[in-house]
Order: sequence, then structure tokens, then C-alpha cells
Amino acid sequence: MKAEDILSEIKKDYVLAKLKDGERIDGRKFDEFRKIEIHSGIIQKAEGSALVKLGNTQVVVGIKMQPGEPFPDTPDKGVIITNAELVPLASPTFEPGPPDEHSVELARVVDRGIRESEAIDLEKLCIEPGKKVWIIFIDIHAVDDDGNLMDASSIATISALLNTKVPASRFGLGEDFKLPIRDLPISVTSLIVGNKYLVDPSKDELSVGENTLTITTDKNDNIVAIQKSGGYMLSEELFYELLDVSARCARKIREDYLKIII
Amino acid sequence: MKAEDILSEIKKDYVLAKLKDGERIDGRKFDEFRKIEIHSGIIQKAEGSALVKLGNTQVVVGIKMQPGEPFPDTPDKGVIITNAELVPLASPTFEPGPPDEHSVELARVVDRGIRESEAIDLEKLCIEPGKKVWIIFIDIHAVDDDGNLMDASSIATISALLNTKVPASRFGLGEDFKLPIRDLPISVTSLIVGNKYLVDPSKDELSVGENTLTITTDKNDNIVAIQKSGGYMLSEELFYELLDVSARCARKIREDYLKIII
Amino acid sequence: MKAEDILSEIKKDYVLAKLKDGERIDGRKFDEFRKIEIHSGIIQKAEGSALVKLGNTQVVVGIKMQPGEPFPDTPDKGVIITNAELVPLASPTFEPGPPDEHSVELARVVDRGIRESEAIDLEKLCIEPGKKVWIIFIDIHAVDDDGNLMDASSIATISALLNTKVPASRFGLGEDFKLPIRDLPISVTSLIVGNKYLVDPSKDELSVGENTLTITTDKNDNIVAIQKSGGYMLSEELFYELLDVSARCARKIREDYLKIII
Amino acid sequence: MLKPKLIVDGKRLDGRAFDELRPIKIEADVLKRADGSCYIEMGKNKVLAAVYGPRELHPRHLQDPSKAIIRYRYNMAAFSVEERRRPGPDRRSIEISKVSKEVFEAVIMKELFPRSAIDIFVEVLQADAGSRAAGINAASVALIDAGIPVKGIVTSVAVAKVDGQLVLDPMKEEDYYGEADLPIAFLIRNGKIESITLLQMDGRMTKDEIKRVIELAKKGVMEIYRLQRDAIMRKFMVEEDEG
Amino acid sequence: MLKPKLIVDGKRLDGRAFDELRPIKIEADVLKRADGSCYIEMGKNKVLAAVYGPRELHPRHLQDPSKAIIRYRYNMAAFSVEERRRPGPDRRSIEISKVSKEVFEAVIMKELFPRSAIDIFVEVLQADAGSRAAGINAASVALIDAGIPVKGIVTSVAVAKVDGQLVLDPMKEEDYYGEADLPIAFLIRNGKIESITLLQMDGRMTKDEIKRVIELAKKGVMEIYRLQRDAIMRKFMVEEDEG
Amino acid sequence: MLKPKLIVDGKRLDGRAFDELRPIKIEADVLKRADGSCYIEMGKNKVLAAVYGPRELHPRHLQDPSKAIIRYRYNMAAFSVEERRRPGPDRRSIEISKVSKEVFEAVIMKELFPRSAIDIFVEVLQADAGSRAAGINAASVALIDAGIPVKGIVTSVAVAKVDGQLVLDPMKEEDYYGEADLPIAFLIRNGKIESITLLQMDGRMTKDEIKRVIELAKKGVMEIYRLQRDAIMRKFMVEEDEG
Repeated sequence: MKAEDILSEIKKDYVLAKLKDGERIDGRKFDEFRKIEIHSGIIQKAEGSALVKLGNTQVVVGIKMQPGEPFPDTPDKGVIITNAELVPLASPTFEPGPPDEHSVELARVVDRGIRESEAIDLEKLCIEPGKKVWIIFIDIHAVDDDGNLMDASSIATISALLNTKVPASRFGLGEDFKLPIRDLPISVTSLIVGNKYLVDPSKDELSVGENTLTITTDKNDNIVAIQKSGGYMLSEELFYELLDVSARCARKIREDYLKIII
Repeated sequence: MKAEDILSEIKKDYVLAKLKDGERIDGRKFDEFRKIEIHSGIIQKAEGSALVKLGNTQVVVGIKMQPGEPFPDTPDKGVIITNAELVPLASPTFEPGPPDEHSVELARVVDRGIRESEAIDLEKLCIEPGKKVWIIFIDIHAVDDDGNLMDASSIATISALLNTKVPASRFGLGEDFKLPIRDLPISVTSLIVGNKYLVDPSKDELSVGENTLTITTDKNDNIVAIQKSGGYMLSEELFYELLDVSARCARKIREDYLKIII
Repeated sequence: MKAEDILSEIKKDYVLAKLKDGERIDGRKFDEFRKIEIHSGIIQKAEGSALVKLGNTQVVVGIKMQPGEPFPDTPDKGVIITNAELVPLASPTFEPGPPDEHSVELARVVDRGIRESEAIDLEKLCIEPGKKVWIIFIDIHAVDDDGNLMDASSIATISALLNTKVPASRFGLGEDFKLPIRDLPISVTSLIVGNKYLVDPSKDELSVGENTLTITTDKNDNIVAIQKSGGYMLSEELFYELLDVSARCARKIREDYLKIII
Repeated sequence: MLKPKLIVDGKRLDGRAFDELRPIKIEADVLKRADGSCYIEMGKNKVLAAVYGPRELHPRHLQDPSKAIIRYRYNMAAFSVEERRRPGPDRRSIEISKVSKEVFEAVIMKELFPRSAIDIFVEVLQADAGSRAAGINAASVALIDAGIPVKGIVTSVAVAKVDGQLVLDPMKEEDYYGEADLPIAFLIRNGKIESITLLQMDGRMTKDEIKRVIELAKKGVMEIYRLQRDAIMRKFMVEEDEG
Repeated sequence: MLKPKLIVDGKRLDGRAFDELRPIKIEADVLKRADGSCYIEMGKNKVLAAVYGPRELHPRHLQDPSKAIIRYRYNMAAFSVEERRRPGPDRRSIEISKVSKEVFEAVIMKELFPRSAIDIFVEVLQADAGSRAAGINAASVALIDAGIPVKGIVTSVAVAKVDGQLVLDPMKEEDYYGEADLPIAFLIRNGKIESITLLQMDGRMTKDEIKRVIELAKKGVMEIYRLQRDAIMRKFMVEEDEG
Repeated sequence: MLKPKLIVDGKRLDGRAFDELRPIKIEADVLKRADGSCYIEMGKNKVLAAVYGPRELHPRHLQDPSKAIIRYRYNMAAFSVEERRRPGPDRRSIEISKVSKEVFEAVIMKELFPRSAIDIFVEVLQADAGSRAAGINAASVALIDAGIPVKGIVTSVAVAKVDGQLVLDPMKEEDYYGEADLPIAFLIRNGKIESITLLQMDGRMTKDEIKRVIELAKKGVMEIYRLQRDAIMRKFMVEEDEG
């Protein structure tokens, strides 16, 4: 057995022992997020950007925009392209190379939150119907994975979109304007351990098994995306409970960190 | 030695012992194909399709068509693009990933049969000379490899082409019409064992070594494609004999299964 | 320890022992190149070409040209694209596959020599400003790596460019004309062993460690490219000495082999 | 493209009731080379599943000394959709393969086969919304056909919200124009739904709607489960007849 | 493009008779690093072959405990054809590499070198129809230069049907506009043609024509074989002179 | 695009003197998961470096029984430059990774860790000329933060020739329109510059100019070196405070 496996085993036992006592290893409540820090606009060369720290987890999201062709079935709407890079700088387990299943899932779940909540008013990003619309590249760059990259990425993405300026003047398309944002989708990820949940799990907590449920809600508490991730069985009751928990946590994040009138 | 290697060794001995007695392990004659079943049109979303069963070997071929640019040196002819996927569902030895030498060879030999027999009247697939012609995508999807994917693919391909409708109306190019087919190339593959041959070899028979010769003939018994495959020495006499055998077998398949006036 | 490692160890000791006595294993002076042979125009299908032998090291460079789009920031200049293939035929250590760090470095250093010396008059390769210019593909094909592919490639590249005809007539763009060359950049690579240098190292010499310094100069002895390659420490004094040595060697090569009035 | 009306006179475009599945056909043991296999049609979806294993896993450093590694590959044939798709995995296939793999990680008794691999391959020959559910339903039968010990049968279906109405097992138009789509899979043991093994959603629904979705899905999977069971029964009865 | 007349006054475009080869130049032992090597020109084809091995094969699980693994890589330089080609293998190269590999699998005494690899690399510096044959001819000499035990020399050539006429060793125009092309390789032992090691064909020919093609090819390879033998002789005579 | 005047009234576009660095900010130990890390800003460059190791190297046949393998990956974020760049390594990144790796091969006491790997990862979040130097400066601090024995601190900077004038630490416009660019790194031990560990150049300069470039670079790196040292000091002082 390798040293790191033994360490992981010890952490797991500790998390489970605490859990039996109804506690989390860092003293948080079960529905409590770690401390959140949002640094908006840190990449001046991007149209929008944010560095989000969720405890020790850190994600940078950059938004780039350029004119391009619309999809044939939505000729009058802007296009969103979301990509996530789990670069090896961020974790000893990440490897260089094309996106693997983890980064694909991360990008797609974040993308669904933005897309399904209709957070961006894509109609306003049409330049010439059927010919030219704004393409929005959302690039998620994980830099420190101390657990729950999903929610860190979700918060960083909406934060970056909120400070995005459409670079119209650079392309001779009139004056720059703020990206029209009309909702604030927030994902909330819980670690599932038996019939218990731990919101915003840290890497140490995830040593018990990476079984999570992510629920994304919009500003009106509608559910806009769900993703069960991990090889485990989920009970219906816990799922329904987490629908409430997630909406509540998302509302709090929205109020505490994204106080913006939309 | 692994269990599967031992099993393969036993099969090989059995095939060779039978062969000494002038017999095949499944009782077929040396120039006899396994039972052929052709299910045409099974993929409604494709312009043409066929599932072919050759004994237990199963191949699905789907035909897709769309307008595109002609090759510069044949500005007034349609374009054929043939691709084969040996998906891991079909055999314990197939691996996921880009086409390897086996699937490339399969696609190219089938393609040559179609192309060199001029089975498709490509001139009739010109929409606007030099600018726009019909592109025909032939996609060969192996689903069960019990030996001789080559001939199963060849039969499935011509069967699929025979039920292909050119989707002109979908692209605003007039009425749909039947793909103009004017020949029925059929490949016949033989396993070579010393100076003997076994037509349409099964997987068990191929355990003696994957040394084959594929000869494709058109409806007038012309040879339109040959492919020696496998690291073995072929005698001239056997080759000449197989030219006859292959033409005979192909004729029978054409008559028994593809009774279509062309 | 593998046989090849032991052999390499023995070679290394021999090189170092000789070096102590102030000698090279093949009797060359420290600033002496191996015998150079240039065979120009050997690839008739290319617009320009050269095979260069540097001792036993052999490199073929082929030049292809075709009209294409200029870079947006140099709308009135031709485009240079340089690529190097270290094919496994050339060395037991080369592997098939996309360019690795060695071939990328080789291509980029040769490219910089050509580009920064402004050896090609790119303004004369503009066909229609902003729309169409000549694209020059420089393809470096290593065929025998007996050390110092860098300088062999550099000499082969300028030699190939010198016999390049712009194929204007093939593209209906007027008469063919000689590629306008106005400088003769030559790279000189030295192996660094402690505070000693060996110009144009052979493979055997490189067994002491592949620590090299490449300095490319133009016809006026200006330095146009430098590349330190290998994990070693270089002293300032040696670097300055090599600036002189490299310019001197390059001048000699230019005079001995590329006697062309520019 | 103009969105068509998807519900007309209380019926769906293909005439189905809101809680009605598309026609389903399931056949086990359809491939010779695979250790287990299954063919399924759910509406216009035509899907093959094959299971290989437990078998040796290469390279060795990927082996897990405590259990079998489960691999799942969801793949679409080039001709399976309207526009020819380029062969090879795209991002959608990668995600579907991941969540489907996790379904079976929870269900296969993988501790029985340390150091080995169990491979599940799903080939979509024709797709029409719901192909991931079809693949999971077929894979579940193929696993049993392969004789691999499982905790129960997994059954999957999707529920969509279209024109404000929740509908079971959406076909392509409902999926494309609908307001929400929720694919789900359950573990069924002794004929009873035990727990959720796959759960995804995109669209926009209230908590209340989601609860109704789950109820609708449960109705659907019980019907599919019976067809899976029948297919398995038919296969083993044939074997006994032959035996 | 209009097809030109390929046969004029009973002669081919380059003045050759129907059964005449293009000029051939063969030189053995032209590369230092390779264990064996050969350079060949067949008409405008300019081709290098190198042999490395027998040598250790990595990763280990690819090793065959009973014999050497033969690998063959046919590769075209970017500048070898009219239009610059993008480096790396395309489908044509992959197929040629496969059938050429099989030629040498039949000919190398690979049982003598269990667990090892013998690598044959062919680089086409200039191509003009027949580069696969040129590569095989060069590889065969390179193998002997490398001292690898073989059952004989392999010699390859193509025969084409152009304007209804069978012609030996077609050049590019004949290959491009011709009605059929048949590349073939034979094992030659003690100066006698023994059997066929490579055989491919595309086009349209009768059985009778094919028999005549084979006869024509046999005439061609015997001439090439003599040049291969000479190249090998020259190399060993040089070595003796030097020794 | 017209080249702007880069030197006006003896000052550079951003008001700097010829021998003046851009503002620099260095912070050590900024990442939790990495064994060592560093964040640096040099002008508009924003760069993170992380060190992992010494750690086991897979696959085993890549291990060196006599020393650690050093790996270095320089990577630019998609949003780090004006036009969004496609993720993944391009030729420029591959070359920078190679020469940067070699810097640390010369400096890390790699003989102490046979069979293992030491990984250095550099992520450029924003680039503005000089990102390779920034990466090396950050990596050098990250190595010390990771406790990996080194022969000294490595410090890197570039010098450019613009409008005929040699200038220290060029920003993007100077790099783009300048006549020459020379990135260099030195090993600094006990506060003294000892030798050159990275050296590249493109452009056109005389020997004499290059000597002046080196002097200018030496002035620059000594200033950067002090900031690296301070960052390391701050980090260890914090640890002592906490300890």
C-alpha cells in the first residue's frame, strides 16, 4: 500500500467518525459553504474574468468574445462555448492532455446552468440574423483543487459574465456594451455519504468517495440543472431534501456575493 | 500461456486435422459461404442502410448523402467517402480509438470494389459542375466479428447502396431519386492454408493464421479488386484457381441475394 | 546496465580523455566542421531542395510554394512555415508521431535564422496585398543523425532556398521567378564541455551530454539567432568567445560552399 | 425553425398519452463474440449493448487490487443521426459514458473480481432522444446475459416538460423543443424500485414539478423493467430448451 | 483534365516499350545510424529504407515470446509530391505499411529473435507511381545489409493497363489515367521466383489479362532482382577491400 | 499596422527608463495542493508556478536510476492573450517548456532523487511579453517553497533592441515591433551571478550590442532576485509566526 493511499484511508476514517457524531472535520454545518472570495476583472486582456476562492479551491474564469456564425437552428442568437481545463498545476491527479471525462462534465454542467437559466440574453447578441452573432467563450481554468471545483467554477463563471464588456468597437461594430445578464444561476454540490449530505465538500471530505449531487437553481429558485456524479445509489428522500438545501444555499450566495440588481 | 491462447491452439489443431481429411469444421464445402441474411433499410435516418449477417458475423452499413465540393480532377462526379469502424463491441480484440490498419484496409478494399466496378453512376450525382456534387458517405459499422468482416461489409455496402434515396428535396435540389447503381461488385475472401483455401472463413477457422486473399468481381466476372492480406506466401496456381472460385461465389451471391435488374 | 548504455559510457570516457589532451576523437580542430557536401535540386517535384551531408549526418530539405492568405499584421508579405521531421529512419532514438520538443526546436531555430536575417525578400512575394501572398513551406527531413542536425538543416535550408523557383505559372500568376534571397544565415552549433567547446559535434562526441549552443549569423557577421540547448551552465566568457568562433565558421561555410553573389 | 405545437387535444405528436412509453423491443444474447449482449428498440432508437469480462486489464498499473474496474463506452454510429456525424467520441458521448459507467459501478458486485475489467459497450445505430436510457436498459440485460453478478436490474427513462406538460419518454421533437428534460435510472430489486442510479436534468422546473417527474418516471421504468425481465427469461428458456 | 493518349505508335509517353522498366539505381549501406539501409531510384521515385534490429521491444506486453515482431513504416516526405502533403500517416500510407509489413513477416526468419522487434522504415523523398514497390525493393536490400536472416530476396513491381495495353512499371500518368494497376512482390530464392508475397489490384481486368500481368511482372522483377543483387555485392566487396 | 515610435524623448512608451523593469509582485506558497507554488506579476504578465515532487514516475521505463527526471510544462490559458487561443500546447509552448526545463535540470540536485519525477507547471493567466521569464522566476521560488534542493536561485529577464536602443524587460509593443529580443536566465548563488542557464535570441544585433545586452540583463536580474528572496523570506517568516 502506498503512503498516499494510507493517508487517504486515515482521512476517510476521520471524516466518517466525525460524521457519526454529526460533525464535519472543519466544523462547518452540513449546509454551509466554505469562505468565498470573488476577485472580478483580474484578467484585463479578457472581456470578463473572475478568480474565485472557495476555501482553498481556486478557479479562474475568463470570457472572450468575437463575432462568428450562429447555429443554423438559432440564427438570431449568440453562441456560448464553455470549456474547462483541469491543468496539472491544480492537483497531483490531473494530467496534461485533452479534456477528460471530469473536465468535460465540469464544463457541461456549468454550461447548462448558464444556458437553461437563460442568464445571458442571447437575442441581444445577434449582429446580423443568420450570418453573424457574438460568440462567447467561457474558459474555466482550475488552479487549485481543494474540492468542489464545480461550484467554484459556477460562481466564477457568473461573476466573470457579470463584468464582461462586449468588445464591439474592436470589431467595428459600434460601442462596447455590458453583456446583458438577466439571471444568476448558482450550482450547489453536495457530497453524499449514505443518507447524509455535506454541502461544498472539501478535498479531505471527498476522500470518503467522490459521490456528489449538483443542483443548480436560478434567482426564482427554479431548478435549471441537476447532475448526479459518482457510482452510488441516491434515495428519493435525500434528493428532495437537497432540492431545498441547494436552493437555500444558492440564494445565500447570490445575496452575499452577487448583490446586483437584475 | 493464457487460457485464451491455449483455446486458440486447440482450435487451430482441430481446423488443421479436419483440413487434412478434406473437411471444414462446420461441414461446409471449401467454396461455400455461410448463411447470408440481408436486412435492408433498417436505419430510417440514413439515406440507405443494410444489416448483413454472414453466419454469426454481423455488419451494419449506413449511407449518408449531402451536397459538397467535387475533387478538382473530377469536377462533374459525385464523391465517395468510405469509412469502417471496428468498434470494441464487435470483438474482444478491437479497441476504441482512431481507425487502425485493419479498419483502414477494410474500408479501402470495400471502397475499391465499389469505385473500380463503377457501381455508382457518379456522373448523375453532379449538381453543378466544378462546384457542387453529391457526397456519399459509406459508413461500415462492424457489430459482431465472427470472421470475414470483409465480405460481410462488401455485401452490406452494395445492399445499402441499392436502397439509397438521394435526399435532394431536403436540400432544395428537386425531387428525391434512387441512387443510380449499375453494377454489383462482390468480394470473396478465402483463408489460405498451405496450398488449400477456405472461402468465407469463420473466426474459428482463422485461428490457423489470418492469411487471406480477397478478390472482388463485377457482374461480368471482371476482377475489380484484389487484396492479399497476411504474412504468407501465395502460389501462382492457387491464385489463379481463386480467381475462378471467387467469380463463381460472387455470381451465386448476386443471384441468390441481390436479384435486381440493373 | 544495457549494452548500449555501456557503449555510450565508453565513448564518453574516450571523448573526455582526448579532450584533456586538447584533442577531438576524429582529429578535428575545435572550431572545425566535418566535411560538407551539398546536393542541390535533388527533389525535382519540389520548388527547391537540397541534400546536405555533414560528415555522416544527412538532411534533406524541400521547399514547396503555393498562394495563400497573408497574416493580418503583414498583409503585403509572403509567409514562411517551417517544419522538421525527425523520422525514425534517421536514428534509433527517434519515434514516429507528431513533432516532439526536439523537432519543434530544430524547426524553430532554423526558421529564426531565415526570418531574422531577412534572407528572403518577403515583400516580393506579395500577390495581392491583404489577400494573396506566396506561402513558403520549408520541410526539413532528417535522414541520418550522426550529430548536429541543427547546422546540417540550416545549411540545407538556405541551399534549398537558393535553388527555389517560385511556381507562378502553375497557378496562372505569370512567369516563374527565382526566390529572391538576400542573405545567407548560417548556424554554428558547439558542444559545451565544461569551459571547452567543440564546433559541429558528432554523435559520438555528443555522448558526453547534449549541451550545445547554436549561434546564427548573417553575411555581415550580425548575430540573428541564439539557442542554448541542454541542461547546463554556460559561462559568459565562453559565450563571448563562441560569438566570434561562430561568425568565423559561418563565414567560412558561406565562402566555401555558398559562393553566390547576393 | 418555428416550434410546433407539441400537445394537441391532450395528445402528443405521435398520439401517445402523457404517461405512455414509445413501443419497446428487447432481445438478449444477440451477439456471438461478446460475453453478454442485448438489442433494444425504444421508439426509433436502435441500440446494441455488449459486455466483455471480467477480463484482464492492461496496462497493469490501471488495475485495482480490491475490485474490478468498470468501463462504459457510449458510441454513436456515423449514420445514427440526421446529419452524418464524424466517428469518435464528442463531449456529449464522453459525459454520457461517464454517468452511465457510474450507474453500473453502483450495481455490479465488482469486489468479486479484483484486478480485472468489465467492459460495457453501447452502440447507437439510430438515435431519437432517449438513447442514453436505451443504452443503460440494454446494458443491464447484457450484464445478466454475461452472468455478471449485480444487485438488481437497472432501468432508465427520461421525462420531459413540453408545452407546460410533463410527458414520459420524450421523442426527438419533444426533447428538442421542450422546456426541460430529466433522464433518470433506478435500481430495481425483487420487482421494487430501490434507489436512483442516474440523475441529470436540464431545463427549468419547480421543485414540485420535479417530484411529479419522478413519479412519472417510476411508472415508466416499471413497464420497461417487465420487458427487460421477459427478454432475460426468453433467453434462458431457449437455453434450457437447447440444453 | 483531359486524359492524354498514353500509347503513341506502340510506345509509352516516356518512350518505353510495354515491358520496359524505368531506369533503376540501387545503393546499399547509405546511412550510418541504421543497422542496414538502401537507397533506390525507380524512375522519378527516390526512396530510402532503413532497418533497425533485432532490438528490444517496448512496452513489454507487445513482445511475442516465440518470434520477432516486424514493424514497417512507409512514410512520404511533405515535399515528395506535387502538392505539399501534411506530415504524418494518411489512410493510404497505413494500408501500404500493413501489406508491406506482411511481405517481410513471410520472409524474415523471425523465430530466431523471440521478444524482439525488427523495424523497417521507408521514407519516400520523391514519389511518382510505384513508391510502394520501390520501398519494398529497398527494404529487402536493407535487411540483408543489416545481416538479418531472410528466406530470399523480395522484389516488387507494378503492372498497369493503359489504353487497353498491359505495361510494366507504370509511371504517374499511366497510373493516374490507366484502367487498372496491380502491384505485386515475389520471393526470389537462388535466382528463381518462388511465390507471391504482395498482391493488390484495383481497376478492371479479365482473368486472362491478370495472368498476362503476372507474366509481365515476373519478367520485371527478375531484372530488378539482378540490380538488388549487384548492390549487395558492391557493398560487400567494398567491405572486403576495406577489411 | 504602422509601427509606432517606441522611444519618445528618451523614455519608453510606458514612461520607463531604458534600464527599468516593469512593476513586479511575487508571492510564494499560494496554492494548497501543490508541494510548492508561486504567483508572479511582471508588468501585465500574471503567472502561476507549481511544483510537485519528488514523486513516483509512471510508466516505470521512463525512470532514471541515477537521478530525478525534471518535467516542465509552460501553458497559456485560453483567455491569456488578446485573441482567444485554443487550449493545449502549440509549438511555441513546446519550445519554451523545453528550454525552461533545461534551466532547472542544471540547477536542481536531481541526483538526490533517483527514479523519481519533479514536475514544474507554469500557467500563464495573462501574457504580455516576458511570460517565459516570469514563469522561470516563479518556478524558481516554487521549488524553494517545495523544499527541493537547488544550487541557487534562477532569475530571468529579457532585453530588447527597439528603435536602435537596448531596453530592459520589454513589454508587448517593444517585443512586437522591436529589432531583437534576448531572453536570458542566470544562476544566482550567494547573491552573485554565476552563470547563464537560459539563452535565446532572435533579431539582429552585433557582438558588441549583445555584450551590452548581457550587462543590462544582469542589472535587471539582480533586482528581480531581491524580490524573489523577499517573497521566500516572507513565506518562511509567516510559517515561523504560525509555528
